[in-house]
Amino acid sequence: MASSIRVRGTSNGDITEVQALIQHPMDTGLVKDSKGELIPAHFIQELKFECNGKDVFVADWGTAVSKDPYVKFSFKGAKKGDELKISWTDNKGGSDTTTAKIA
Amino acid sequence: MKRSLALAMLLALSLAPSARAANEADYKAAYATAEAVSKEAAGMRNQWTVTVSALAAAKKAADGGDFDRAVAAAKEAEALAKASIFQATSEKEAWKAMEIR
Amino acid sequence: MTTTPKPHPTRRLILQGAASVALLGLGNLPFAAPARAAANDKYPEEAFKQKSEADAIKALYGKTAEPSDKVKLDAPEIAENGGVVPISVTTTLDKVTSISFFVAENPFALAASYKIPDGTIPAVANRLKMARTTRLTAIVEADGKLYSATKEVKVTVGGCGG
Amino acid sequence: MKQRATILFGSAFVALAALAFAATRVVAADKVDPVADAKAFQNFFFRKFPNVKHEDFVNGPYSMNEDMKRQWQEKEEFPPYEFALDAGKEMFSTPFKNGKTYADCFPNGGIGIRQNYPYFDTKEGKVVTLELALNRCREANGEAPYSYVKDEMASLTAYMAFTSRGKPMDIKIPDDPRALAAFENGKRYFYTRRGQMNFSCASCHVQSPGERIRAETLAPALGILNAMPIYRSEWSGMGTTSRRFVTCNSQTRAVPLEPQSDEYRDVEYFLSYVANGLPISGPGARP
Repeated sequence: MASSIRVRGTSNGDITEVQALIQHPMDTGLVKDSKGELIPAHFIQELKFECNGKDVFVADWGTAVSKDPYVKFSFKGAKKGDELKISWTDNKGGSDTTTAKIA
Repeated sequence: MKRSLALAMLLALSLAPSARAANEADYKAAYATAEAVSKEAAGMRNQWTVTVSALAAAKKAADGGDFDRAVAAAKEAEALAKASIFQATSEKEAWKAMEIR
Repeated sequence: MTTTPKPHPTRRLILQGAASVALLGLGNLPFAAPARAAANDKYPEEAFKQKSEADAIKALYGKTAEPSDKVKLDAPEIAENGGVVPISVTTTLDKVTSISFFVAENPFALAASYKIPDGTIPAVANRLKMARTTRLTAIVEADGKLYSATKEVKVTVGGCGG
Repeated sequence: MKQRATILFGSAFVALAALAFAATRVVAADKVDPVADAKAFQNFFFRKFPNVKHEDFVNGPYSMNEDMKRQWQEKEEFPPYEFALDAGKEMFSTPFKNGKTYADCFPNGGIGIRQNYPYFDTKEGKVVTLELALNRCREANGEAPYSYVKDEMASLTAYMAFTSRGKPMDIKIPDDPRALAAFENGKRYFYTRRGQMNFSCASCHVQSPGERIRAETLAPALGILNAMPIYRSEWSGMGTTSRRFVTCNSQTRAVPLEPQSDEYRDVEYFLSYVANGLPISGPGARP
């Protein structure tokens, strides 16, 4: 199954810009389905980006983050070819992880 | 101007309130005519969603034994179905007025 | 949000479509106790449970923020859609350790909180959900102090009401 | 009763609308002339919005409103239809149980051909849309057809649209009276008022593109299908042309027809033909 994480890391020598789009329903637990029952809360709580063995960005998310969440940030201290490791865990104990080379 | 006046009169006419409390027979009659007109509207492929929900409301009220409301909802469905038929027939020519030429 | 008077087949199709945006049944909150996988730093669970913005800020940081023009918050005037509102913040402050977003009118004010290790540029872009027209607040923690910026975002449904 | 209020609202609306549009028009002899219709249609929008670049019309509401355009461009950096696109690409190359794939059903293996759909099938004497052709391909290879309004169909059409991005819409009307009749039927559907709101497609997309219906900015009718299928934040999911037609009908309180019924196929034929020359920009992201 293709990973649920799409990530793009591009470096201009000094600063690496990272964009990520993650396939996840991000259900709030407050919304009813067509039969009128509440769809249980199901959302990513923590998303972590690591590079060269160091955390470069950690996101703590609540239920107000959009479905198929997107995030963009930049950091220093990495160069083309370094490996970026991305992992998330959600409130149901689900998780996924992937790696990507910085272009 | 002519066609919308006719439409408004049509709606007012069919909403005349009935005096005594309605019973199941009244409901069945009202529902039957409403359903027939709404089938005609569907046949012209111009049914309105509010007609469908008014018919459903009529049936629901009748199942609950509230025949006054059931007859009212059935009559309303009939009026809405008639309006959608009126719309379909008048639009057969009226659409040309808006065409970009 | 407009409440739909009578659900019926086509309306249910729309309800299902707009389900992720329309936050119905706000009262009962079956907030499933999140099963916390082992994680080294603590997920601010308490803060995410607070309803009001002030309580959430207190639960998350334990101090108050002062508005600062060094925090630049970018969000749309009128949200194209309440379910996907692109929001970003940048700051010229240094020694930034955390950035968080609060949506005042949401059922739970705290939307997202980011830890910024040193070496990471203090800026974030993300897409958040907003229940209705609301005040949006971004808070930056720099050198132990809190700085904030706020913006009003208008949110309403679309369409001519089926 | 609340419902009675809505009827009066409906009939008042009809009266008002009839008054507003009683513009007398000379009804030309009814010879169907698609070329002239397309020219008049395009010129209407080019004159109404002189500073919108012609190819920008395919961006729908974003060609009408700067603030919305900025939100769109931010989304396009990493578009929400990314997953549907990848899923479509994967489905396109996954063989059916009988070993064949979609590529065997379509000219040029289905790559870069979206701009020629819908086309008029002279054997069948009817318009064939891309979504219909995909389901017919599935059925011809012993597979169950997909729903026209759900994600699988949207993913397939998203991938096929993507392979045609930038190519000008190129719809042909063969010299066949039935083709002209289909075009005319599509045009009639486009201008016919329906539903209790008494709106036609033109009421919103010709009379008031750029204006708002609550939070939504209305797209111009010119090139309105060039970005299909679209990821709509409103649906937080993908939408095919069929889903868009069905939901638009319900918005005006008209009961929708079956997806891919003749009227929908013909109106897609009409709208695509009058957009000839404008680039394909699917899959698209919309509010």
